[in-house]
Formats: sequence, structure tokens, C-alpha cells
Amino acid sequence: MNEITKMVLVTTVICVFAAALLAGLKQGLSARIARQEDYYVRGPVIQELLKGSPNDPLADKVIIELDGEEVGVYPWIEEGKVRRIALERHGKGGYGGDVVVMTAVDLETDRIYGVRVTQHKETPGVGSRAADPVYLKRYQKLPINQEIRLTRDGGQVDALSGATRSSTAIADGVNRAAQFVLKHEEEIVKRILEKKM
Amino acid sequence: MWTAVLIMGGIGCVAAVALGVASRIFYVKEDPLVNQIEEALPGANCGGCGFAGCHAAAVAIAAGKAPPNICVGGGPEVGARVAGIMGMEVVAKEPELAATDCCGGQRAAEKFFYNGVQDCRAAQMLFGGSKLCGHGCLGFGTCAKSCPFGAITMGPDRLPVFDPELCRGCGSCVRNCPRGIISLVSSTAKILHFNRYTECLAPCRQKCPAQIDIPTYIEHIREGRYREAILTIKERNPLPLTCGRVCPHPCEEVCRRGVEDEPVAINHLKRFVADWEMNQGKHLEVPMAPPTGKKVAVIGGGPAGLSCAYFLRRLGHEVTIYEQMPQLGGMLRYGIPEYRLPKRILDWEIEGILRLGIRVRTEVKFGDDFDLEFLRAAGFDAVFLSVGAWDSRRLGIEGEDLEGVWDGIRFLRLFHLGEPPEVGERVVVVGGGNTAIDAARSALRLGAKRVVLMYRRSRDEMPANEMEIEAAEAEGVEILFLAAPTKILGEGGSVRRMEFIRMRLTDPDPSGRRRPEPMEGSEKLMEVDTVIVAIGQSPGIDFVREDKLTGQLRVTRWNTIDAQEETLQTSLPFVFTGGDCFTGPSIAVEAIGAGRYAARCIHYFIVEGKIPPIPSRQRTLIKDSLLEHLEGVQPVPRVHPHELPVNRRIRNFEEVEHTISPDEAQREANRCLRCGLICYNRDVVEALIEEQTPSEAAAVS
Amino acid sequence: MRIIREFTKGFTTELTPFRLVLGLCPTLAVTTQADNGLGMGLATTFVLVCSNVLVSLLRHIIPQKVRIACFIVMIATFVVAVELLMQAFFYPLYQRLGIFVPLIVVNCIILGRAEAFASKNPVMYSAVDGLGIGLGFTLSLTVLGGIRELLGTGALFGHPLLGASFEPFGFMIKAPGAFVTLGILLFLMNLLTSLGRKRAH
Amino acid sequence: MEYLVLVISAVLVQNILLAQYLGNCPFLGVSKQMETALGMSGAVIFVITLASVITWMIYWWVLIPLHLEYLQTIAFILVIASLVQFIEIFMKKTMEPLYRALGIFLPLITTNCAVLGVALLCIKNDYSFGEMLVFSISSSVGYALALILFAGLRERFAISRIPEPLQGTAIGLVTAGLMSLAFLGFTGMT
Repeated sequence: MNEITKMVLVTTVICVFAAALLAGLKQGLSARIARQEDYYVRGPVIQELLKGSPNDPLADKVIIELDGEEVGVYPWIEEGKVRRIALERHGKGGYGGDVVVMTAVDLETDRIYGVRVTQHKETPGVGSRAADPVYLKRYQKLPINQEIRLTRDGGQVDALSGATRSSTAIADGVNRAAQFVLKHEEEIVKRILEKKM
Repeated sequence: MWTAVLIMGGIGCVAAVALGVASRIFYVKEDPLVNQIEEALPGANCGGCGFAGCHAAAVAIAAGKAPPNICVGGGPEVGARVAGIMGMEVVAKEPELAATDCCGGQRAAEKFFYNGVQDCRAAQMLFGGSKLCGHGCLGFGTCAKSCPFGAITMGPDRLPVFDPELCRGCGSCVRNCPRGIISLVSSTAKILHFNRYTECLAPCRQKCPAQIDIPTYIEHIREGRYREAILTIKERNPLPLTCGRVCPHPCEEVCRRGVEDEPVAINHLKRFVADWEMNQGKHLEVPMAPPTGKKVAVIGGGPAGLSCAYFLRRLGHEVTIYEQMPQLGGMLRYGIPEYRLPKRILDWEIEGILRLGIRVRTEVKFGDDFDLEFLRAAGFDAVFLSVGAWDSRRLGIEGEDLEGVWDGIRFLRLFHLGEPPEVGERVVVVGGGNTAIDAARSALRLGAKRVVLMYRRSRDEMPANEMEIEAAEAEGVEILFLAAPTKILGEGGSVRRMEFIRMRLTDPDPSGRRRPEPMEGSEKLMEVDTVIVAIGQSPGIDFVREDKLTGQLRVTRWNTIDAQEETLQTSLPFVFTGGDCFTGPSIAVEAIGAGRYAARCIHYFIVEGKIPPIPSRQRTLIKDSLLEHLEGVQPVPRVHPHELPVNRRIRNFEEVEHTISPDEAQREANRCLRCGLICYNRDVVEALIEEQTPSEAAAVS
Repeated sequence: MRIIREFTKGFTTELTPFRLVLGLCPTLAVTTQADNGLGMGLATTFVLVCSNVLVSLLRHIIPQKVRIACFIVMIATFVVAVELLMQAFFYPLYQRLGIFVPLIVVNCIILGRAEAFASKNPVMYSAVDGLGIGLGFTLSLTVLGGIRELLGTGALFGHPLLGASFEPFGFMIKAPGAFVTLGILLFLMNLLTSLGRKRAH
Repeated sequence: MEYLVLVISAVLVQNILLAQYLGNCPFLGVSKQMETALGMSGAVIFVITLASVITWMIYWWVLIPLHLEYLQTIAFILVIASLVQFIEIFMKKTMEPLYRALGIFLPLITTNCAVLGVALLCIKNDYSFGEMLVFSISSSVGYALALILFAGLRERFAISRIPEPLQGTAIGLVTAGLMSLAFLGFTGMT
């Protein structure tokens, strides 16, 4: 029995130390990792969407905890005012699971400013075509005060033929962003400016 | 953080408990050697070695199926460590040495499916040109490169040469040989192997009753590797000195060189290496299997008994020989005259057999002094009955019991019991076998003025060796063919005259035999002082007692002991027989072959309980292997050993024939066509080698 | 003296993956570019050195039955640490190496060295052994990556070298190219060794 | 239909050995003989499937709820190693014939990157339980397919005349490259 006790003890202790070390490392590095992730994963998309912003939207990102979830918001601040914001939402109903959509909203006109897909697992060459920026142009200028849906669901955006499910997921992602902005616009702006100050 | 610690600690704890408990509950005992090796291996289970993980590799290394340096992950130091572990343990088991073992035939067909050619020639089709093919070797030298112990070198003819001293039996070459013709062969496996029809066998090898690997030992002699030659012979024949002198060498009859030229003097070559060993003054060590703890009794110390005892001993069994005469050797000692086989040579040879650890009881007669019940009680697992054929057949004519009438065997035997028989001036020997010739030549040496050999058929039918007949004639023995005695007349109880009748041969009967029949009225009288009757022998089976176990032994109508052809098992399962008492009188080499076959059967019987049959066991010559014509063979004179001049030899019993010299042996060995070792036309191959050798030399320099 | 020998053997007799044919998966998978190879090699070296040191330190404490499990946990710890560090400081490299970073855990070189060397040798030698083997591995990976990158894209470490007229063989940066390049390199090394041996004679 | 696509993709297009480069060390070692290749294939299918199931459960039911995703590597490998070792010990005692056929290969694949690789791919691709099951089985079948095909090829090497420096692993790798090229032909077929 002695041998087994020793085995269990040694293994457990090693595991515990390993876990402690890693947990510590993770805690220490998580902020930096998140920044790196923003910079390398969302960075290019944000730069494309919010092209021409005088501030650095990545640096001015705020994390807003509302409705029980954390949402990262990237602002376009001009002359002390938040002109446009970009935020990432998961669109449900894709062929390969969620489609992650980055939606930029123009707060002055309350219309969609631009849409990009940041992550998807749609079939290459079929569903993936819906992530093409040319197709995504169709969302531009849509007002956020009404539900954004595909035409086949009684909405305003045409689905990409052959990629209906992917299109649906994107529309869902954009809609979620729009609804979120519509609901929390004031809170969001307040937080952004607080951070900026 | 705490959840992380808890979760990981939990997983680790559960895993360790599960493994700990499992290793207790499901404990399987492992070979300590395997564990030791596994300990030394990296344990990364990378599979780079080709085995399923380090454990499997350790098992393979321990079993000798993988070299110690097989681990690719550990690097040299792991290899060295494993080799160290193996080095300590490897001694206990019987060494298995690498050897090329191509036997052509069907196995070649399994290896190659090219152009419909189903034999060794497929290799030629594949690689083109004539190929010197030692055992089907392609000559790449892969084996030499793969050997971790440097035991393999490529010989001058680009065939691998295995050094038994260095070979550790790791099997690396076996795995790497592109033709798959190297195998690890223990000496046990070699001893237990018998020729098969499916093998590529040179005719001499098929014909030899002891199945000696003749081409290989001639090859060894050619290369001057006498030690290997002796070991090759001794895998089949423990009595090369004796056979080298007395064997009628049936092998030479079928020698392929004999088709175009005189056959190779195989027996002289054997005698040459055997004498080489004796002149070294030391018996060569032969490989022995580890002891099995089984006991076998051998009854009769003649060639069959000696051979059986020798091979059983090499297979690891304890053997005791029981012999009724004062010394071992049987017919070899008591039936063959000194001038053909000097007894000091036989003594040396027998000593070599006994020193392997065989016990001997002499002057005990089976049936009188001991019996099967005794042997059983003494704990013998099996008995080999090889009592020989010592009873002479009788003529069945008037006057056979007169003084001066000898039976041939008794006549010859007396020489070695210290009281040479006396012969008169005129001696008649009746019979045409080797015993008759031996008796005639011996009589001459005892001082007879005139020796007549009387044989009822003609010279062509004479069973004695042609060379023996010639030697006898050269010494002055008169041979009277087509004559048979009808009456022996005596005066005062001693022989005076003999009446004989001329015979003639009938026309061949349906079986092709021509029988002798007397010519009525051709009787003649002959003055004679001594008559020696040597017309054949039969086993003396007076040991059979109704009320004993021996009574259960079945006996044939020729007075031989009955046994199953395939197993040599008599009607008593633990009693085996072989040699003259089973086959009837025959030549020594036959008995030697029978001894090994009996050893094989006894080995399986006492170790495994049943004797597996040999699939397609070769008994008769393989027809396709006998040729009527051979191209490109230039006659080369055969060696003729020096013989004692006739005037010197008939006065005494000095050995008549001498051993050939090393130069002569070399030359004679070169006459061998190496059948079975070469697949293609030899001349073309040799031209090819000569062509290639200089250019190769240039490339290396 | 022994320290030097333990170090240099990683470049000579025990050069992975050429002399010891181990760690093939990362070798084949990540060497599409020279800097991937370099990064992977260095990450492996880090894990190798750390795990060798730790295994060597704990070599008398760990019971036989759970040896593999314990070693693997230690190695995995360092791998996850590397993974986190890489995410924090070299994110693009992390993205390119992808799943092969966690797979360093099962690189047979590391477990092999842990078992074959570190569990039987003192700390200092184990560290040097890890460093030597690791750097040898890095070198091999970088060379292999360099060749594939140069032929597959015409660039080296991302800098175009062969000019616009060069038609890249796409084959080289695909899986078959990896196998064939490694096979040919191995062939060349064997050839050089045998030539060298012949000259020595 | 989705599952069929997944199967074809995992077996042929994204063959784990020839396109994803996972599990190469034993691939080259074990493929020298058909017999070992067959045994190895069986064991690989068994272990990959089992490991994927276990790690999937650990990830979704333990690590995700506790926000410990970053521990996946260490947790997975510990669980896989212990589990396989446990099965090996268990099999050796209770199922001797099966152990001889497959079990001896188990330790070989504990540390085979294909096992951990498939487990990680299942997580990375967010597969559902069913998808994970289909993916892991077909991936391992793909591994087995490549291994057996390759062993068949390598057995022929034994009687071929190969230039000396190319013998062994070198020619093995080049051949694997050619096989991989053949598998590349499946790309775009789904």
C-alpha cells in the first residue's frame, strides 16, 4: 500500500504545482494575451472598418458588461465625441456553428457603418463566400432601429444564393449588434468617454 | 487559480490511484530480463524502431529478435547499456548463429513472381546476367553492414562469411537480408533437419545416406577453412576419420562432374580434413544445446549407436551406451581390418564423441546382463536399440562344421580380440561383399599363399566396392566368378577339399534381375585348407525373451527388429531402433545417418511426446537434379592418393591408402562444380568476376 | 570536458531528426517557412531544457509506475507555459504554428530525452544535453524550413530572394514537399557520411 | 450528409498522416511490416476514439464551466496517458489474445501526436459529441489506411535495388511524399 500512497502523492503534488504555476502565469499574462489577440485577430478588421479614425480604436477598447455578458467595443472618437463604434457578436445558425461578425455602427445616423466576418467555419467555397466584404456591403446604411433580417425572413438583405444558412448567421450577428447598440447606446458612450478621460 | 489547482490535483490523484490499483490487481509477471532492458530504454514509445513501443522492443531484444542498438530514440549510450544487460544473460541459452540457408526450390518461388519463372532463376531475370549465387545471395552486403558485432564480412566472391565467434545471434542480418535467405540456426535445428524434396540439393547431398552437406564442406576446404569444414561434416557425421577411410562413397557415383569427367574425390577430401583435425591433436569444440535432463540408453556401440548417442548428446540429453564387446565401434572395430582402418584412429574418433559427456558400459550383453525392465527402472526416457547384424548366414551345405571353416565376421573379429586366426596355405573365401574382400585380403596378410574369392554371380553384380575389388586383385586375390560351393570335404575333422559348381545367370526376370543357376554336371574339386564363408549377416536377436518386455518387440521374417519407417519406433513406443539390426547389413554411413534420424525421433519423443513427420522427406534422388550432359566442364585429373606398394602391404596390416596433401585437397576441392551453390553456368560467372575485379580495385583506390 | 561532449552530440551523432529519426510531426508540419522552423525549434528547446532539468531533479522521487504520467505532466506544464508566453509575446507565430504548439508535449524527442538521459543523469548534464539536442533540432528545422520556403515561395525568412521571374513550386510548401525534402536531405546526409568514411579509409 | 462529408474529409482529404502530419514517428517505424501495421491500425482506431471521447467530456463538462480552457493540453495528455496505461494493464491481465493483437501497441500511441492532435482538433473545431465521434473514428481510419497502404509499399522495398544512401528512412520519406501527393488529389473533391 505504501507504494501506491507514494505514487498518488507524488503525482498529485506535481499536478498541483503544475496547475498553480500555469494558473499564475495565465493570470499574469491574460491582459497581454487579450491585447495581442485583439491586435492580431480583430486588429486588421477594425482597421478596415474604422478606417480614418483619428484615435486608435484598439487602444480605446472598452469592455462592457451588460445583460450578463462581456462585450468589447471599439470606438471612433472625433473631437471628444464618439462617432462610430464597432463590436463583435456571434451570429447563430451557420452551417459550421456560430459566425463571428464585427459590426460597425454610425452613432450619428444610427445606421450600420460596415460589417466584417472575423471567424467562421463555413464550408470553404460555399458558405465562406458570405464572408466576402463585397457581399457584406449590402448591410451598409441599414437603420438599426428595425430588425435586420434576410429578405426571405421578411427583412431587407438578400441572402447569397447557395449560402443561405451562412447569410442567415451573418444577418443574425449584425442584428444582435444593432439591437445591443440600440439598447445601450448611452451607457456605451458614457463608458468610452469615461475611459478616455 | 484554486479551481485550477483543485482540478489538476484531482485528475492527477485519480489517475495515480487508478494506475496504482490497476497495477496491483492486474499484475502480470514479467521476465526480469525484459524489465531490465525496458528500464534502460528511453520509454518514449516513439515506434521508430519498428516495434510497438519500448516494451515490445525490450521483449524482442530479450528474445534475441532485435539487436541491442535498435533504439533510435536513445542514441548510442542506450544501445551500449542494453548490450551490457544482454551480454550478461545471453550465455544461458543455446547460441543461434546466422547462416545463409537458401535451399532454392519452392522458396524462391515464394519470393519472386517475375516473368512466370518460379525458381532461383527469377533472381537472374530480375537482375540480369549470370550470377554467382551462393545460396541465392545477391551480394549486396546488406547483412555485413547491418551486423552490429562485425561478424559478417563479404568474402572474395562477394558472399557473406559468418564468423561464429563474433556472431551473437541478434538477427539483424536476418531482418535486413533483401532476399530473406539468412536465418538464425541453432545447432539443434541443424541436427534435427533432414533433406526435403523442396530443397535445392546437390546430387551428392541427396545420395549420401548421412545427408552430409558435401558442397559446403568442399567449399570450406577450398577456402582453407578446415575448421568450418569439420564442423559442417560433424553436423551430420560424427565419424569423419572412419568414413573417410571405409566409406564406399555412394555420393561420388552421382557427382555431376562424373558425367563429363571423373567424379570429385569427395571421400578423400573428407578424410583430409578429418586427419587435419586429428593432427592438430585436439578435438574441435562442437556447439551443444543446454541440458534437458532427459536420459536415453543406447544399446550397441557401433556406428548407428555412436551416431545416435552423439547427436542426442548434442541435443542436450544424457546418454549411456551399453556395449557387449570390450570396446566401442561395433563392426568398425571388429569387422574392418586394420589396414583399412587403423584402430588408433578409431579410438581417437570415439574418444572425441565420448568426451561430450557420454557414459559407456562395456562388456554387458543385452538380454543376459541387463534388459529393458532394468533400463526403465534406471530412469531412461527412451532406448535406442542398435545391436547390429552379427550372425553370419550359413551356406547350408555338407561339411560346414569342419575345422578350418570360418564365418567371415568371426574371422575378422578375432583380429581384435587379441588372437589372430590361423589360416592354411590355400584359402577360399565365399561371397562377394566387402566382408568377403576384407577376409580375403586379411587372409593374404596372415600368410596364405593362394586366396580365391568365390562368387556365384559375375563381377557386375558384386556388391563390394569396386576399389576394394581392384585392391584385392592387385594384392593377388584370385576371384572366381559364377561359382558356388556345394560340399566341403574334410580329413580328420579338418577341411581338405571343396567341391564347387559353376553357375550361369538366367535371362533377366520381369524385375530385371538375373539370377544365378547352377550348371548341372559342372562340379569340380579344389584343394583347400581354410574356407571363409562371408555370404551375408543377420541381426542376432537372442535377447528377445518371451516372458520379458523384449518379448513384445516385433521381429520381421528376416530376423530384423520391426519398427515404423517414419519414427523408427518399435512395437514398444519408448524403444527405437536403427542401423543393421533394423535394415539388415549395410554400410557404415547408412548406420550413421540412421543414428541421427533415430536421435531426431527420440528427441521429439522425449521432449514433445510425439514425433512430427518430415514433410516431403527426401528419400530417393530428385530426378530433375540428375543430368545426362553438362556443358562447359573441362576434365581435370582426379587426385589419386598415395598407396603402399603391393609388395610392402601384403606382409602386414599397415594402412594401405594415404591421406592427400593440402595442395592436393585444394586442387581436388576446386574440381567441385559447387552444385546447389551456383545457379548458373560457372564459366560465365567466373569470367564475369575476373572482368569486374580489376575495375573494382581501381574504384576503391 | 564531458559537458562539451554532451552538448556537441546534439549536432553530430544525435542530430534530430536526421541522425535520430524522431520528432517528425513538427518537423514536417511547421517547416513551411524558415522562421516557423526557428520558432518551433526554440520553443521545443525551451521545453526540452526545462523538462530535462526538472526530471533530473526529481529523478529519485518519482515512482516507476507513474513515471510516464509524471514526466508528461511536467513536460505539458512547460508546453502550456510556452503556449501562454507565445500568445502574449509572439502572437503571429502562435497563430501559424497552431495546434503544433500543444503537440510539443508528445514530441518523442522530449519524452525520449527525459527518460533516456535526464532520468539517469545529474542536472547539469541534463540541461546541457537538452540544450544541445534542442539547438540541433532548431538548426535542422530552420534549414528544412529555409529550403522549403525558398523553393516554395522564393523567399527566405519572408524576404523575397529569387526575384519575380522565379516560379515557386507550390508542391514544396504542401505536405508531399515536406516528406520529399526531408527524405532527400536524409539521403544527402547519408551520402556525405559514406563518402567521408570512404575518404577516411 | 454532414457526417458523410466529415468522414470523407477526415479519411481522405485531410488525412491525418499525409495531410496533417500527425503521428509520423510510429508511421515510419511501424510500417516496415504489414503485420505490425495492421496491429497498430487497430490500436490507433481504438485509442484515438476513446481519447477523443474522454477529452471532449473533460473539456465541455469540466474545463469550460470552470473557465480553465488554457489547461486543456496538460489535462488531456495526463488523462490520455493514464487511461491508455490503465487499459494496457487491464487488457494484459484479462484479455490476453486481444492484448497480443492490439494491446502491445497501446504504449506506442499514448505519446503519438495523432491522439492528442485529434483530441485538440475536435475542440478547436467546436464539434458536437456526434461530430467528434465521427471525426475521431474517421481520422483514425484514415491513419490506418495510410499506414497499411504504406506498409504494403515498404514490403516491396525489401526486394528492390535501392541506392545505399537512400535505404531505410530516406526512401520511406520520399515514398510517403509521393503517397501524400496522391492524397493531395482528393482536395476539392468534397
